[in-house]
Amino acid sequence: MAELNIDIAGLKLKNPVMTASGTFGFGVEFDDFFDLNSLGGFVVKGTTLHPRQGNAYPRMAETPSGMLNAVGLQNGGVKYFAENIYPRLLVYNTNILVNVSGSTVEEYIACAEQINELDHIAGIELNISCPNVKEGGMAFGTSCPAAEAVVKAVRKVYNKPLMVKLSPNVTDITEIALAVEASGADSISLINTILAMAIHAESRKPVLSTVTGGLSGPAVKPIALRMVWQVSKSVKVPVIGMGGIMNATDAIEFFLAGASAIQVGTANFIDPMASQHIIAGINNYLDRHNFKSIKEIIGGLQL
Amino acid sequence: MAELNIDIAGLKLKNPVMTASGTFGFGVEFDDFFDLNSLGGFVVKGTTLHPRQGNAYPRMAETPSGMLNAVGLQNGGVKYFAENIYPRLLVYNTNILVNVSGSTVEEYIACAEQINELDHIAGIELNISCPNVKEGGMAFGTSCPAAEAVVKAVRKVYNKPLMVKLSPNVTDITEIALAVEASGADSISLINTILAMAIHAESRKPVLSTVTGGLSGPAVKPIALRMVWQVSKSVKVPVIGMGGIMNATDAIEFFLAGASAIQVGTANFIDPMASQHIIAGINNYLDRHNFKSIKEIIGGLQL
Amino acid sequence: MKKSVQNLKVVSNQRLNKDHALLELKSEVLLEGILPGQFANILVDKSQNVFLRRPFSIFQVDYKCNSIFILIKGIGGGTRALSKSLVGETLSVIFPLGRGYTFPEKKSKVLLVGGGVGIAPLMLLATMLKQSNHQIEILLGARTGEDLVELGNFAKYGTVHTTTEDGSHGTKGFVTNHALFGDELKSFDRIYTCGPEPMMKAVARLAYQNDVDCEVSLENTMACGYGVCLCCVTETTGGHRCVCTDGPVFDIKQLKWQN
Amino acid sequence: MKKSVQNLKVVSNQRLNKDHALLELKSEVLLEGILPGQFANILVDKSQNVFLRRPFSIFQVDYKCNSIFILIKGIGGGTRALSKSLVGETLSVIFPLGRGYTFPEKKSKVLLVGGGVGIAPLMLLATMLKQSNHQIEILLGARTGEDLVELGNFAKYGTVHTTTEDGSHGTKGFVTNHALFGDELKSFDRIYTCGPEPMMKAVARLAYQNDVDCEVSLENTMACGYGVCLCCVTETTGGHRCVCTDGPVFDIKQLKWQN
Ligand SMILES: Cc1cc2nc3c(=O)[nH]c(=O)nc-3n(C[C@H](O)[C@H](O)[C@H](O)COP(=O)(O)OP(=O)(O)OC[C@H]3O[C@@H](n4cnc5c(N)ncnc54)[C@H](O)[C@@H]3O)c2cc1C
Ligand SMILES: Cc1cc2nc3c(=O)[nH]c(=O)nc-3n(C[C@H](O)[C@H](O)[C@H](O)COP(=O)(O)OP(=O)(O)OC[C@H]3O[C@@H](n4cnc5c(N)ncnc54)[C@H](O)[C@@H]3O)c2cc1C
Ligand SMILES: Cc1cc2nc3c(=O)[nH]c(=O)nc-3n(C[C@H](O)[C@H](O)[C@H](O)COP(=O)(O)O)c2cc1C
Ligand SMILES: Cc1cc2nc3c(=O)[nH]c(=O)nc-3n(C[C@H](O)[C@H](O)[C@H](O)COP(=O)(O)O)c2cc1C
Ligand code: FES
Ligand code: FES
Repeated sequence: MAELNIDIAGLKLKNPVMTASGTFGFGVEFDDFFDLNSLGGFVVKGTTLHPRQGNAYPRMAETPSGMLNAVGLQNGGVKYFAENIYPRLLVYNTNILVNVSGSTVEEYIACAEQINELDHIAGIELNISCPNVKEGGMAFGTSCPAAEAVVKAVRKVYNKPLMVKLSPNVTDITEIALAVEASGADSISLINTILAMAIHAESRKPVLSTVTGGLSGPAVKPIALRMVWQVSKSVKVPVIGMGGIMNATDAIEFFLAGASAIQVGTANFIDPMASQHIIAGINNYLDRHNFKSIKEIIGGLQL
Repeated sequence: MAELNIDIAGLKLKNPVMTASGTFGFGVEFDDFFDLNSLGGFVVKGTTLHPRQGNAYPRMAETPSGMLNAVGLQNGGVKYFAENIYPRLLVYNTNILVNVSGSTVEEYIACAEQINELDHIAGIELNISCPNVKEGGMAFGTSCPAAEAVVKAVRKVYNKPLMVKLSPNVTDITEIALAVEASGADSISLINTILAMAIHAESRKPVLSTVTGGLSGPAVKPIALRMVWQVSKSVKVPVIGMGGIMNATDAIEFFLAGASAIQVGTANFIDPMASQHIIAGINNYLDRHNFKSIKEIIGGLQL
Repeated sequence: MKKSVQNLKVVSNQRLNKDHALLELKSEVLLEGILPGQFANILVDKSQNVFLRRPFSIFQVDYKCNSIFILIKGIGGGTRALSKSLVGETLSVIFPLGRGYTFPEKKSKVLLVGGGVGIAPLMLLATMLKQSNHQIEILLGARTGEDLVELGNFAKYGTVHTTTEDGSHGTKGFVTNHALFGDELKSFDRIYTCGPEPMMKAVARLAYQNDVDCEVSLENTMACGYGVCLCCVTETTGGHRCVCTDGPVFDIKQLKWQN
Repeated sequence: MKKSVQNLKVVSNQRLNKDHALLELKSEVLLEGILPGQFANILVDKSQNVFLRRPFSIFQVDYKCNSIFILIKGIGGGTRALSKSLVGETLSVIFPLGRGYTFPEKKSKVLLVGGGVGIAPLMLLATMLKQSNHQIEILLGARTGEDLVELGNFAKYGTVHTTTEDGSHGTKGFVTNHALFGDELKSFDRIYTCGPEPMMKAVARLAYQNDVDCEVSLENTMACGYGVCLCCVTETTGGHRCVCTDGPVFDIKQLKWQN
């Protein structure tokens, strides 16, 4: 049994497998399936200052080896989260992160301040990359000045680990990563979904109510892997990789590319046990290759 | 039988189905499979001023619903093309375009000048988007000033239809499209491949000799469709859509999104007859829906 | 029963007509208390173009054999591949999912209205309503007589009526053209329906007009099936609700379907 | 024979051992003049993780039954799915592709060296060499005796020798440890080989040293299989050449394998 524990800039993970925001509900929905404490951590749903109804149905389109979503950050708002969801999370003994979004810097700040009060929340994953909301969202993640502004502002009010989640919808992801690092991010997670579109040929209508949505799943894995590699070579803070990870082999690829931890997203829909199989598979890989610790393969790509 | 012919800024296509550069050789390789004159047109291999050996093997990686390539524009150079390939193309009665690449603006110009001499070549597809070469290539397609410079320069020396092929590896594809249109492009084709990466977990090595390569195939279709939609709403010149088109339904989606013609790429590898099935399927769709001409569905997405 | 991911063995696959198949899937885990309207989310691993699981109503439960039945109508890649499952194969199934139909508290006269493959959840419903001795009328609609399946089994639980669009079986027209939707409708305590959305909306409208309770089972597209992706929402009086966890069965009063 | 995309019917699927299967595929189009070393590119439509076709040597041709045989070793998603093909199914196959082995002009003594599933192109080669009355020695290597298949059929065309890594059949070691690669090697006019690249390189080195002609069949990964994607190149004396059209068979003099 190799060592799986890893420290992500203050977040102590028992293993490098987390689950991704928007694909894991508030965690509690998985109680029937497995013991959540087996995870390195999980990131709960995108949370905003004010409640959001999200976008109209249909919000989902299946695509080759992937899917589009246009949920649009449906959530009860941070107050609702603190009062109604947070108490239910106290039973878990793993790292719980809240994924925070906003339309303005002020909203991000106000939301982060409230989460700062929640002792059992290990950190924030700052979502500057959601393609499914009209204002803000992705815009913060596609320009360096905007990314800097929001990260700096949140950094001021939030004392615990701050993970910043990048948008892949950019010409040069390393630029944004460097900007975010310089602005106080403790770690960087990527990728969020890729802006995409589906059309129903027979009805000649867009499949999604919002016309465009975010692509996730195995289809994006090669793109995510490339970006994780580029970013982890550019920044010093730890990188958390995601995008189409379905099994342990995929996860290993991300570690080799430079990720210190990974998040399992869309795979949860195909198999709610995916994260469990991935943890077991990573263990198996390390043993087979005689590695003593996950740390030995992080960035271990042989060029 | 609906009308399939369409005029793409001077290119008269008997139907809107072309085949994509780098996936169709010089066309002649398909003689065994079908009559090339059935196509609206075809784009031959990426051609450069000087001969290029391309990248070392391995140059290909299979990915979920797609593939990476890192061919790196292996070709004999424009002179070799003019002397050895061009004569063999004279027998075809369809639009043949040459896909032109270069490392410098001067190379683009010199290459375009030589193609300008070849009467039987209907147009140039200017590749400012190849992710698989060290210099130039994609760099021209990811910044507006660079794109403008190369398009303007080639426009000056090339008198026939000039199609400019965009890179999807950008934050805002419409910016580049507008720049290219303003610089004299007669039409815009997109998307080229998306920069991506594959790792072999067991050997801990990159699959490609070049580490990164270009992603194509159905995996990218939702991204391509989104970009074609964005671009066709922004520019006035005709748009030629491609990216993961495998069958007539996919093609119809691109027409609805605003493409005036489409190119079939990776699908040729899975089924050399793909373009033929697509032409038949478009016909069938138009008939079933009582459209008299392909023109009726271009940009026909109902919002 | 707690939801779980199970590998269920295909113990039989009966082809009912050109596009309907009935699968029997045996579980290793003891089945208990599955409610009508609950569904199973099934992985399709033999079709290249299918990525997500496909949801199917639990058509019937055989607690003696510890198996569930799934009625599949082949309409696309996923359903066609599953309808060709071979006996002996295993399928990865997440079940039971969602909230089922509710039962009337007192002895009632109920109308079950199924359209197309929407008849699927009604078989288990009819079975369980019959066990509580409710008076059951069953109205099944389809395009043609050939598309009507399992009429014999439905007849075990109540009086079966049919409508077909081409008139080849029962009343010609849609389900709402049937005489049951005339004056008699008021005599029912509750209507249960499942089928194409336009049909359910028409049924709901008439239920409203006649002040009859009515529960519908929605078929929104789903990514997860257990409440974590928020993709399957429907507009309710309480805002967006997930069809997979707050439904698929809804009381029409919860939905904004009045008009 | 002109290359084409055909739907071939699986007329038999024989399991040879735990991971090898032999498929017989029947064509509707008259087969003619298929050369040993030519290959077929087969679509895998029942495996979710396979996108591209998979190339396989044409193992044997039965012109009477108008069928080709494909020997498949299951190593990944594509080969495993194909090795489970059911009799009666059709497979989409592009063939015949590539340049095959060349034949000696005069009556010769030839050595066929196959490693693992690299024996596949050698069966048709042996068949055709035998028809021209060449003297044929066949050396087949594998990990264990159980991995050696079709020895009986090879024996029809020449003297069969074997090596296994664990010594369970024939000489213990690699093919190049066999006595045939000793002094006797010089007595051969030509060596034909196919197998894992390190094996072929070892064979080629000894062929060079002993000045024996040698043709190898490469197995580079392919996207198209017919010369349009330029993905399958190998370094040759004439620069990058496509294995799918300029090969898969190359004379070692064309390759940069001297050391
Ligand atoms: C809770 C629930 C229970 C169900 N129970 C059953 C059942 O018991 N038996 C059964 O046969 N089917 C049932 N369905 C429907 C079944 O899940 C779909 O037919 C199936 O997902 C289609 O998959 P496919 O791959 O065959 O078709 P696809 O290729 O995915 O789709 C084929 C066509 O149908 C359209 N389509 C598919 N699903 C929907 C949808 N939900 N809404 C609108 N358009 C759609 C697509 O846009 C496409 O045009 C149920 C659905 C739900 C949500
Ligand atoms: C011209 C030619 C003829 C062939 N003839 C036969 C034959 O007759 N019978 C037969 O069984 N096989 C033959 N092969 C090999 C066969 O094509 C591969 O085994 C097959 O493509 C693997 O597909 P898969 O989906 O099962 O495995 P994959 O899942 O694609 O691969 C499994 C593992 O093998 C590795 N791998 C696969 N192919 C290659 C390769 N070409 N080079 C290096 N590593 C590779 C992958 O990286 C992976 O680790 C031939 C190949 C070529 C090019
Ligand atoms: C249905 C759905 C909802 C999502 N919601 C969020 C969200 O609220 N916040 C966020 O940062 N990312 C969200 N994501 C993105 C994922 O967390 C993840 O970044 C992305 O899906 C790529 O990983 P994957 O391919 O493994 O799913 C969502 C993804 C999906 C599919
Ligand atoms: C093997 C390969 C080689 C390619 N070579 C070129 C090229 O030389 N020039 C070019 O503009 N595009 C090239 N492309 C990109 C395609 O023309 C096309 O833009 C891209 O593959 C997306 O379409 P598809 O998904 O239908 O393949 C190549 C693509 C592949 C797969
Ligand atoms: S399908 Fe995911 S929440 Fe309902
Ligand atoms: S595999 Fe495409 S050129 Fe050889």
